[in-house]
Amino acid sequence: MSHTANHDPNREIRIDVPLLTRVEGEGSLEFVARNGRIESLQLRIFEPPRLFEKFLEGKDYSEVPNIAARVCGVCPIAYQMTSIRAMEKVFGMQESPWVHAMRRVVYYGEWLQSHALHLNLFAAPDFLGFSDVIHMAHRHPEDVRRGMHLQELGNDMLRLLGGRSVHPIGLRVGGFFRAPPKHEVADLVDKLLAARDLVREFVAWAVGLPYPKDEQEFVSIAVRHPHEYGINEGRLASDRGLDIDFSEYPERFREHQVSHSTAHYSMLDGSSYFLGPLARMNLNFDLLPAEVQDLARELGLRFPSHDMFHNVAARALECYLAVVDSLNILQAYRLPNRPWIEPTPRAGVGHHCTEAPRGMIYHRFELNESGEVIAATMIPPTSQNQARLEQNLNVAMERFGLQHADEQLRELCEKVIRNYDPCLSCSTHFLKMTVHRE
Amino acid sequence: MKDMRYFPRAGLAELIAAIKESGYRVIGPRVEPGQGGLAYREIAGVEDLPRGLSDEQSPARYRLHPNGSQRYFAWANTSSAIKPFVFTPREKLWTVVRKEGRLHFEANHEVAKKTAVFGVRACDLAALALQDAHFLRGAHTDVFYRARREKLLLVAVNCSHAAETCFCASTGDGPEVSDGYDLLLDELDDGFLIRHGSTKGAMIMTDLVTQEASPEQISQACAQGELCRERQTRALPEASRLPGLMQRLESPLWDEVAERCLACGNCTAVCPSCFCHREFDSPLLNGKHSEHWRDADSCFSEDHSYLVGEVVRAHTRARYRQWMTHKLATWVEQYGRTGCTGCGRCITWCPAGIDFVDEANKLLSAEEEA
Amino acid sequence: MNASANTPMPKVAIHKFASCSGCQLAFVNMGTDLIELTKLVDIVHMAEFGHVAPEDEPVDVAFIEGSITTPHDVERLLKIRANSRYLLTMGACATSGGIQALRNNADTAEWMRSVYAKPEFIQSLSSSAAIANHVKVDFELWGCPVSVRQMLAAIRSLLFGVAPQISREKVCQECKRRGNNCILVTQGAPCMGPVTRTGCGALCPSFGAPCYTCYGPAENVNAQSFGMCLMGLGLSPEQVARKFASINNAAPVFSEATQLFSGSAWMEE
Amino acid sequence: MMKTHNCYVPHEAEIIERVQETPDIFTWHLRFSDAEIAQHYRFRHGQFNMLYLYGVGEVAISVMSGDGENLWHTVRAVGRVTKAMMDLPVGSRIGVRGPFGSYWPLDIARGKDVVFVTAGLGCAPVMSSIRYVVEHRQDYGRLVIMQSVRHRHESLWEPQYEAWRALPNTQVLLTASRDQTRWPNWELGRVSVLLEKADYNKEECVVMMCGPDAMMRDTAMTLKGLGVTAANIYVSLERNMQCAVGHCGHCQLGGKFVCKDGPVFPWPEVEALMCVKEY
Ligand SMILES: Cc1cc2nc3c(=O)[nH]c(=O)nc-3n(C[C@H](O)[C@H](O)[C@H](O)COP(=O)(O)OP(=O)(O)OC[C@H]3O[C@@H](n4cnc5c(N)ncnc54)[C@H](O)[C@@H]3O)c2cc1C
Ligand code: SF4
Ligand code: SF4
Ligand code: SF4
Repeated sequence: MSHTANHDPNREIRIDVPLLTRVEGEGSLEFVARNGRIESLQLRIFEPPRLFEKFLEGKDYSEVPNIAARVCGVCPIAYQMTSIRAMEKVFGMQESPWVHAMRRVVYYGEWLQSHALHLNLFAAPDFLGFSDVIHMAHRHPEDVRRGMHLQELGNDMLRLLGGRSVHPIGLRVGGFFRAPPKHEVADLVDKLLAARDLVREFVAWAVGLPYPKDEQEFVSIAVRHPHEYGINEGRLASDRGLDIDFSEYPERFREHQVSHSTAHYSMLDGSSYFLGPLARMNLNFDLLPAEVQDLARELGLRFPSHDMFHNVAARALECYLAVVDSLNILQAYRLPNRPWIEPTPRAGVGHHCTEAPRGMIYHRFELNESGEVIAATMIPPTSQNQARLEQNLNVAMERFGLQHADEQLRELCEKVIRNYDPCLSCSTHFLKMTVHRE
Repeated sequence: MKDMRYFPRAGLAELIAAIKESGYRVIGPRVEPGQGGLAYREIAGVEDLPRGLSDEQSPARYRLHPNGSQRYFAWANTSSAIKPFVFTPREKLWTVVRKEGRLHFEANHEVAKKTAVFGVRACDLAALALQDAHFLRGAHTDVFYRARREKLLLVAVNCSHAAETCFCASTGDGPEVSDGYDLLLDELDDGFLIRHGSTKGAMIMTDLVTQEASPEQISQACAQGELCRERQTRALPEASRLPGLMQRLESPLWDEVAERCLACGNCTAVCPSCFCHREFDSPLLNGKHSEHWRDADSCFSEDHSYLVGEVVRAHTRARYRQWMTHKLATWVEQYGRTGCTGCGRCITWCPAGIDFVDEANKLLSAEEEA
Repeated sequence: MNASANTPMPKVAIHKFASCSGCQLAFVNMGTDLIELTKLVDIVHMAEFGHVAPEDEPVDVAFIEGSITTPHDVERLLKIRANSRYLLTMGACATSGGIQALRNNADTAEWMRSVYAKPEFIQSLSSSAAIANHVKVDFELWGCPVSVRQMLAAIRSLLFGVAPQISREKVCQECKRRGNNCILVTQGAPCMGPVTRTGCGALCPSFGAPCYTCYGPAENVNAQSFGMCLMGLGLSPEQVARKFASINNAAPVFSEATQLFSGSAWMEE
Repeated sequence: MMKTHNCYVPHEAEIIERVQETPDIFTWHLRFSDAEIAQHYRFRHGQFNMLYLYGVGEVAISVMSGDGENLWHTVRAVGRVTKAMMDLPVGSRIGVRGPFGSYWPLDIARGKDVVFVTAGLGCAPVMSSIRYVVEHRQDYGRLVIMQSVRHRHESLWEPQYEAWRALPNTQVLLTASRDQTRWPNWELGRVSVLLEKADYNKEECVVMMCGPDAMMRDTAMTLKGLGVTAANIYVSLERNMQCAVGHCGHCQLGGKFVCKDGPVFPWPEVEALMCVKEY
């Protein structure tokens, strides 16, 4: 970023971004600075609440996955799988190894689709100086095509097990409706093999993007599993020693609402925390397949890292993980006797966390003895990240300096926000930025 | 009967292998994972056939149960007949390319695959003959149908088990296969009787190790067929009474059945003789060429009788009436016999469990009382 | 809406109201067709894409995702309608009010209190309404999410200057074309195919999963008889009512069916 | 059809002339691009072609007149395909398959009185036969032409009718069912008003009729009452048509396929079913 810093930093600054673009969902940003100090900086998520938690009440457990998916078209697997696992826990069900493995594959599909889309369509134009991907495609057609190809590969993985990429229909409490026939798996394996080099190029490209440095203090939180990169099973861990069962989430994490937004803010023991690809890398790098760790080293990436923009590299590296690990799983594919276990409903409470593309998501389900929902809580990653994101913006803006032109301040804000890949549909919300210079 | 030969059960694998060696893909009855029931699907060999399974069918219900035997064909019928292998439910008819304002039409030249269908029933062969009459024998020939029809090898198996929904005896189309096959089998406790009905079939039989069938074996086969006939509890009214339906076009019974009918068209889709289809264009996004396709259609859908601004058969009553009177009465005018061969599929696969035979009987007896 | 070399490309806008963004994502997920599409039309508004034209910029085609839930939504929508030649709804939320219309019959204030600790921050209408409840809709694309194939076909038709062709037949028809065995018959699965509109390619039953009406009601639906069929499979009237009260719960045919089977109303008929 | 050919695939034809008859009715003058096809094309009065609009679909349209090199069709723009067809400029190419179906009994009618009854655009399918009878006036008896429209301004061929009115032994009767003003030479009301005025030999005539189902049904009944033999009444029917060769099943009326057994039927063949609602 080359900037001419010739404005009076003590001027009144008001910046409004009434409709943030290239993020999922809709929201705004409002920024006010006076006498060289930031007075307020607020991300607003305006989308009205859709009240999912409420209208899940009274629904049968078998209806939950299809309804929960509709919270967010961008990460439906996260909603489906987290609710399914929470309810399976109520019913005292264990995942079969086949189901566990296939759930990872379908989740990898969602990661790959979402990460490739984010990097290609949302983030890269920021760093390369384009207003959008179409303009970028004129100058960098191969890069854009590669990103789209990987996005499509993610969709193929989603389709194999879920039937379609948005609101998949293949998942059910107990497992999957259908075990993919061998020939379909073989076709996907071929595609994954063919994409191996492409995704390595993609990681190198993403790592090489000219993004700013943004060192921050923060706590990383992610699902950690003893034997595999945490996605859909394990415990909640932080880099400050947190190590709890998912069921302890409500005791440690608290949500509160603030007046400028319909979103809920989440705090761990009273302070903000960070979720997402970088948090996962910070906690689970050692559990990545050797191949993925090697690539990171080759590219000079080191985790843990507190440079916020390493989120970009982490996201890209997870794309490679998705391809490599799905291959490991699918090359050993066997048809199961049955792709699901029949649930036997009983009353109780179940908690579960999984890693959505944007970070950890928590669900709590309370069911009655016939398996109907009494109460549901779903806490998406974006709202958990919101407090951290606002702090991040504050620090980044101050460091950058208010002597910069409004336009440059706004650009930086947007970059910082996009770096979280916020999903405002998820938090049931979108952003509009208003920056006030007074 | 003089050409009847016998081979032990193990010979079935050889028969399938011989057919495959002659270049056919083999379609046979298979248990459809996830969907239940038997369906005609490509099979690799005998291991894919439903050994020791029998079907239980009744209105809106189809279940498979183990029967404790080693037989492969101890069931009445599969969800579809031969129809999808000749009259494909969705296919491209032609493509048109637009270049400098000119239109270049090109018929679809997809080469039909040699296809052997294994386990074909008498009712399905009779229905195939009906479709042949429709698609091949008029002033215009459906070349797409013909290409596939010519590549078909039909391995029929005489029924030994009737489902509760079967009524081919009353339509005169079964349970014994009389013609239209290339090879015909009877499954016995320990093996099969086989005979050929065409030179294609005879050629394949030459590769097979067989023995002369014994009179006991032949009579066992006949007895199975007889049993099958006796077990059929349903019967359509006699053919001579069926035109009477056309005198009942205003019967209140049509309203009564329309209250239950979902107009989902499952009956027409599974019926082995139904032939309706519609055409549509599917242009490329960039508009540079367009494909012209056809889809199997149903007289239960609104497009079927659509005319600018109106639907001739707007109500289910009229749609059900069209289905039944066409099948049982007006078909005779078109092809010299009814369009129903007694397979019972429309009864089994109707989600509302509407019983075609029962409705026809009700309508006709109401007529006689009237 | 014909485009040729010397006329400017038709302008297309994609606007979002209350929704999960899934239809837009399905759109962004169409792969290289998206690049092809940008050669045929000018996408002037699609926030996710980075394009934000003002709502009063005239466009040829506006696709609307999402349902109308606030007074501000209504204002925006009127502006969009006034400046669009064709307005198409995209998906269940826009076409029938979506899953969130489930709150229409509930006590919203009470719901707000329970989900959001401080409801005074939230400005919301008490219902989630289909676009057609507020403005004229030229063509409806159902589905949750919308079928991109249908959407592209609609755009292609408009480019040819003809009305998009939108079939209202039942999912069963497509299910049979795919050669599926009916899972309602083989497994007693409460598949909603016989009342649901085609468009998805009979996706669920092809996976052995019962259809749950995400493409909305088909033409000529016999909800009463079908509800009785479901009861024959062992569902209680309340469960039948819930089957209709799904993704397209506010579509009139489905909301009437929900009423019919709620409580004991179904027996009186 | 013309030569041995896949009956589903259209042939290219060019629009060499177009006439806008009314705001929503236009006439095309077409020519097959392939000279051989043009040469072999023969149609009989009452038959129809399937006209294909690129990327959109096919519609059944009666052949008005001409031959393979000069084919005339008159189309009313009512829906998806036909409205877009109206926008096609001269020089555009379309697809044509045909001719299909049965034809008017112009041979049987020879030496007899000929009566044409049409309503709405229903005149298109009979127009070519009226012209034929006019051209071979000496071969036929009295000529009676009855046409009913909703409003006089919708009447397409009024000048043409006026010319025919002047022919010997010819009666032209026109009516507007929804107009308020009574124009000279025009009646007010439906076809039934005209039937009372028509003058022809009820025993020795052939009636050719085209229009909405209800009009044809009522007219046929009235004619029978007037003493016209049912077998001498012919109607041209309209049903949804996809393939036009008797395969797709959409146009069935009982055992009849309207595309190949019709569209022209002797009334007794269809009477029973035409009288059943929604059949
Ligand atoms: C034998 C015959 C002769 C005809 N002759 C003429 C004529 O000379 N001039 C004229 O203007 N019209 C004629 N028609 C009517 C003409 O076919 C319809 O007006 C036309 O199909 C409407 O198509 P659309 O796509 O514009 O309308 P839409 O309402 O959009 O119809 C959609 C589709 O439904 C089918 N369809 C709708 N209405 C009819 C119909 N009445 N008949 C057959 N298929 C239909 C077609 O496939 C059509 O493309 C004739 C119809 C028949 C059957
Ligand atoms: S009408 Fe029914 S019983 Fe008869 S052949 Fe068709 S599906 Fe089978
Ligand atoms: S499985 Fe569902 S969609 Fe398919 S035929 Fe049966 S009821 Fe219809
Ligand atoms: S089968 Fe039903 S629920 Fe499933 S995708 Fe299709 S319409 Fe939606």
